[in-house]
Amino acid sequence: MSEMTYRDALNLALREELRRDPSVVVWGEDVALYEGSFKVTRGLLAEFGEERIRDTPISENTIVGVAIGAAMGGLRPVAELMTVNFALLAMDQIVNHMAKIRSMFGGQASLPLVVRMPGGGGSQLAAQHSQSLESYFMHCPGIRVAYPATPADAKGLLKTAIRDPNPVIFLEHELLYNSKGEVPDDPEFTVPFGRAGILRAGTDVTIVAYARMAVLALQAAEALEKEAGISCEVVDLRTLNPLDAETFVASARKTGRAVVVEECWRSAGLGGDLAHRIHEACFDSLRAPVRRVAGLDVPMPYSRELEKLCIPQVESIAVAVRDVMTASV
Amino acid sequence: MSEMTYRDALNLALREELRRDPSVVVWGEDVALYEGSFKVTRGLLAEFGEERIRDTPISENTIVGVAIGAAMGGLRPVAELMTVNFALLAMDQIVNHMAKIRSMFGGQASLPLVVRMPGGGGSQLAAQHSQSLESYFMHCPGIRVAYPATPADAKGLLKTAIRDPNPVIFLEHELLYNSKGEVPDDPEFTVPFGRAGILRAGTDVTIVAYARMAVLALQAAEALEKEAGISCEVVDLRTLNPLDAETFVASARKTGRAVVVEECWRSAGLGGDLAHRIHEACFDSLRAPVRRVAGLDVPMPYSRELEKLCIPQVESIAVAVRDVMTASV
Amino acid sequence: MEARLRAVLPDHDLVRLYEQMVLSREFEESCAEQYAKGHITGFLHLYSGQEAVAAGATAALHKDDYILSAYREHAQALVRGAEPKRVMSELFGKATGMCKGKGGSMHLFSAELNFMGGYAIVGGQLPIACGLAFSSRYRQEDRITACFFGDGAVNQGTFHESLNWARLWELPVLFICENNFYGIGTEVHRSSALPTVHKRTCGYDIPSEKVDGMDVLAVFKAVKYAAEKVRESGRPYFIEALTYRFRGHSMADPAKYRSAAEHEVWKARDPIPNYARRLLAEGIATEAQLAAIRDRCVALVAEAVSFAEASPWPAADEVWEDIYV
Amino acid sequence: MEARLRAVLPDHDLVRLYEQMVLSREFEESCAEQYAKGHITGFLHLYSGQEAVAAGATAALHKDDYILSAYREHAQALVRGAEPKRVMSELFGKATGMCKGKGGSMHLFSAELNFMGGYAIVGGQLPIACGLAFSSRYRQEDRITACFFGDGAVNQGTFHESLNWARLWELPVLFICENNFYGIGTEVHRSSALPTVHKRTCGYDIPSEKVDGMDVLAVFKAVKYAAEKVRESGRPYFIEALTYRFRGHSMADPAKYRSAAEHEVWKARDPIPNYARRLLAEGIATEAQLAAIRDRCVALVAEAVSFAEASPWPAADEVWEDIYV
Ligand SMILES: Cc1ncc(C[n+]2csc(CCOP(=O)(O)OP(=O)(O)O)c2C)c(N)n1
Ligand SMILES: Cc1ncc(C[n+]2csc(CCOP(=O)(O)OP(=O)(O)O)c2C)c(N)n1
Ligand SMILES: [Mg+2]
Ligand SMILES: [Mg+2]
Repeated sequence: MSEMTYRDALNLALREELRRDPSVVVWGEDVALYEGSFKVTRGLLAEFGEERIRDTPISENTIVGVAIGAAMGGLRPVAELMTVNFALLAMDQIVNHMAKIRSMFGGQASLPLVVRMPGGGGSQLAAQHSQSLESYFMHCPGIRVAYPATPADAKGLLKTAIRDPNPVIFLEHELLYNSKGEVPDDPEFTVPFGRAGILRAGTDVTIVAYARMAVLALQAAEALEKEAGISCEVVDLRTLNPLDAETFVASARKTGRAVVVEECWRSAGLGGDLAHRIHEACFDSLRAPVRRVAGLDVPMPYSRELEKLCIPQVESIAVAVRDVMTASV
Repeated sequence: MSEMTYRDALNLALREELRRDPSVVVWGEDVALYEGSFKVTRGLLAEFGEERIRDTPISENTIVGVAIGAAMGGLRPVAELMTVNFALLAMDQIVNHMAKIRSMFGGQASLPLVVRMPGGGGSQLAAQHSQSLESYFMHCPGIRVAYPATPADAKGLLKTAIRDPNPVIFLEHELLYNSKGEVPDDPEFTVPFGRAGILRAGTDVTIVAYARMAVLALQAAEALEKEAGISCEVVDLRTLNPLDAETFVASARKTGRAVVVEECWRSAGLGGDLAHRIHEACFDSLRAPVRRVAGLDVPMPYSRELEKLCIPQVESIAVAVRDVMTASV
Repeated sequence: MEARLRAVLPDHDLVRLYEQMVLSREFEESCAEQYAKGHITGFLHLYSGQEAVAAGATAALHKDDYILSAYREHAQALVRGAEPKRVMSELFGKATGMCKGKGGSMHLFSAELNFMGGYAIVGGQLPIACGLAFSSRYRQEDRITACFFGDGAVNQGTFHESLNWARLWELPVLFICENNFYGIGTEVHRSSALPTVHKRTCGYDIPSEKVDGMDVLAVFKAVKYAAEKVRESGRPYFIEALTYRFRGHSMADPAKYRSAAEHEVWKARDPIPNYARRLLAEGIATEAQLAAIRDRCVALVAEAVSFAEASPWPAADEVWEDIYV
Repeated sequence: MEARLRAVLPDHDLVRLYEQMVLSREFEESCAEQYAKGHITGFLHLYSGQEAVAAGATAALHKDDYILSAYREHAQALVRGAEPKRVMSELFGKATGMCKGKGGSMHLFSAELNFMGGYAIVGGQLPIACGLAFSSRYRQEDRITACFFGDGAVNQGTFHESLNWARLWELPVLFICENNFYGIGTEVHRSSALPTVHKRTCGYDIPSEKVDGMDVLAVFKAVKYAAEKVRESGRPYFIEALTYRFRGHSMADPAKYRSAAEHEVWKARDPIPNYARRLLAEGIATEAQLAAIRDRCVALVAEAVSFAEASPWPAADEVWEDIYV
């Protein structure tokens, strides 16, 4: 175990996989010489050279398309889109191609590729640079979607993503890059897809979250325990596809109460789907309706005083938990 | 009232608005000389001429972007994307621009534009041409989303969309183009946004649906009444944004049971959101968990024998209704 | 202008080109019938008229070169070696189809034949072709990637991004634009600011040329030359083949936007009878031999239809297969 | 090569160009300070070094011509007439900002000034510019649209689609590429197959030329000529202004990818002192006058900062405003 940041854990995962497998290649805007906009690819060009670590033009749809072709040709590309917002320029290659090629060609092709993208709001980057688009990816069969909350998961999930024979959308939260945690040193350490983590066991209420929202949920849970004696179980989804519904459904069945937290917009967001799964599976055991805490349905305003109202915060999660605790049946 | 098809109703709406307001312009791939891939724009070039009815290159992102600019400049463009599948090439202009411009510029611009797109599955067009992307649009604040089920709504909602000062995504279902119904002749007839329609009153169970799914839900309801004496209330959403939750929530509160039907993929689809709203608002009055009928989470296979398994059918809706009727509390 | 055929290829290969064009034509015309009968559903885009491009270009490539195309790709799969019965069965949506009935007309694929797919999003295959070419270069394979697309695709963002990328990264891609002058009902000069398609490569420093796409030997020679250039230099090359589709865009299109006169001019340039005349004139084949070839192709296609008809539908649980590995 | 200044513009306008460049520079350098203090947050892309492009180009346009730009647009808004205090206040995220604090540094806008916005998606403003130009032509207004973008934007699909579209529909758009040789850390020749940006218009039949973007008069003249061409012909024109940003891409970028030597060469070409020398040499202004201008600009910027500091935050319920009409 070593303590390191989420950023360094991702960097280490890339490095280890590049060392292990010569078919792994990395490209994206400014990932090589500039070492990445968020420095996740620091040192890779120096270690692995220009043929494997490549800068690209600002052509997002083609960044993904070239990775698809290279994967069809037997490589394992790890493409970076500088942020998830620019994935909107690549939806054609992601949704129309990456997610469908295997299936529409009757299983004759496999696409072992990863598309990494930092995302999420909270840094006053305004409407075009603050989006949380995880629901778009989860709402597209044919691709895997991972979104780590901790440095250990960042490393373990990215390694799994690179080794996975399926195309993977790998989301990273910009505000987690500097977060620190213990990370296993073993180069064979991986974190399996489709297995949610229980960040904290509890008995009164289940909080289902992912990525930065899981981190905030944990903070809310700790405060609630201390301040109000409410015992929250915090489930971190880790991957949105495959989705480990069993874990959070079992937890909600046990606690009888649940709060679903998502950073993305509320309307038609993934949180409704999660809430419904709990509702459907725990209909008889739920003691209050599932509560959703979600991003506001607005284009993100720049001003920090407005922005903070638009993204779930520790306090808004705590309010929802208190709410679901007092809702009587 | 005149009987006409959904296609002709749309055509009439365009024609009437083009006549009424010289700032209305229409463009898209093959909408002019070819009169539209689905012939919705038939006769428009002949009546309104080349400056107003224009063919475009196959450049979807720019089709939308040019419409945005023209709307900022004071026109009322009605752009067509040949099918919703190609909207994936235009997500940048739709989500990053059309939905955000007003808000990020502090309300200084308004974008009275409509982007029409036929969509939906069921014609054996395979994975890249059979998508139902309504959840993507509903999950994007800043744009209105309409999706008519009947010829009258097709006309009335399209006219409202063209007159609306906001950007509107206007979805049309390819399999409804030939459906017929009575349509008001009054050129001032419009259908307001944000008001769901009750296609059929009932007392036992509420079915919430939209577009072709509402049509199938109605057929299922009629069969269920006849075959099993089950009385279904069928709510057609008409617009997904604004969403008239009040109407379907009130209906579910009354019936105590609800089925939500969506053509799009199940995971992170809009159906979860609708189901959760019912669940949350009717927690005490629901007699069974809300059931979802949704498209399967698979890229659409071509073969008609497989395709029909992937899209909700009258039978699968009926099964869900029977299911929710027998689920005991 | 016409070179003597024998100067280009041995007799056997010359005759084979004829056979491939005839097979393509027969296959397409049979598809039209099967569509009318309701056996083929969905969109159906036929290649009749353009056969010289697929046949000539494919013959000029190595067997392990990758090929990608759009949705009008039956002939491209056939001349690459796909069995007519497995293509027809795919079009019927049957389990024995080359993609198990999951792809249909627009999505033929054969890993075995290095036929890397038909794509139905205009321009979608171009970046993918670049990626395949990168994988070959990365592994130092002596393999190039040929990417077919239509004149309508040249205004997509992906066209621009891919051409720039291919030249910048020095990728062995041969871009082949089949300019049949229409994207559905829109004529090239109404969609492209510079309607001379191959000249659009000037912005990317990619060499390009145009070729008569109704002349199979001309296509063969041009692609042969271009493919060698790509293979030697490791850089992209661009060919525009001028051609014509004799039918509408798809079965739904009566093609009223084209004049009868225009159609007649192109019909007179039908690549198949014209090539037959040259084979006869130069004594490469006899009337009887050509008739035998036609008969063989007709029989093959009839057999393909019977095979498709007799094949089972995919099993219901196939719906969940082939999505994830 | 240098023409005499007075041959181009009257003294008053020549001095005004100086003032605008100085104001731009002072404003940007003040932003850097305010960012360091945490008053400005988010991304901050400064324009220092490129002032001659915004000032020269804007002076050559009519007041009702539309202007669009990317995210490095403070100076473009200022020279168009935006009040420094309303720009600074926007950067602070305050209610008095020109977009009520909702846009921030990357999204300045003024309907009144026909400044149609700063956009933060590389290449996103190009199609929108075409649409604005269409609206002007449709209403037979004598107005053109000027669209600024960087060298990094030329490889986006929207660049290609927009240039093709503008020429095809004959739209009065003036494309102005500010080539500062880098897109973040990537030098032009590493992202563009044809690094001579203005030559890329060959595929669209759009005339283009390059201009020294460090010389405000050269930019003025080139844009003046181009704008007239666009206005007369109703067709697009393309200008590449060669320039340099003295700072990193954004405040987060130490710009280690550029050599000190390169930086020095460009620093010596700083558009402001060089222009000042010409004004003095040709007797258009005195040292004292220029010093007074600088003082005025410094004061204006200081006032803008005080205004921004003193301004209130937007009210919480603003979060729901300005989304729908
Ligand atoms: C991105 C996208 N936009 C629109 C379409 C609809 N469409 C299908 S084919 C076609 C025309 C393409 O013309 P061209 O590239 O010349 O090919 P051809 O049909 O002539 O072989 C269009 C617009 C599509 N499939 N994909
Ligand atoms: C579509 C998109 N991709 C990537 C980015 C991230 N990004 C912001 S600025 C930039 C470089 C743009 O360079 P250039 O166009 O030359 O403008 P400059 O910054 O030099 O003014 C990049 C890649 C973005 N904002 N939008
Ligand atoms: Mg064509
Ligand atoms: Mg630049």
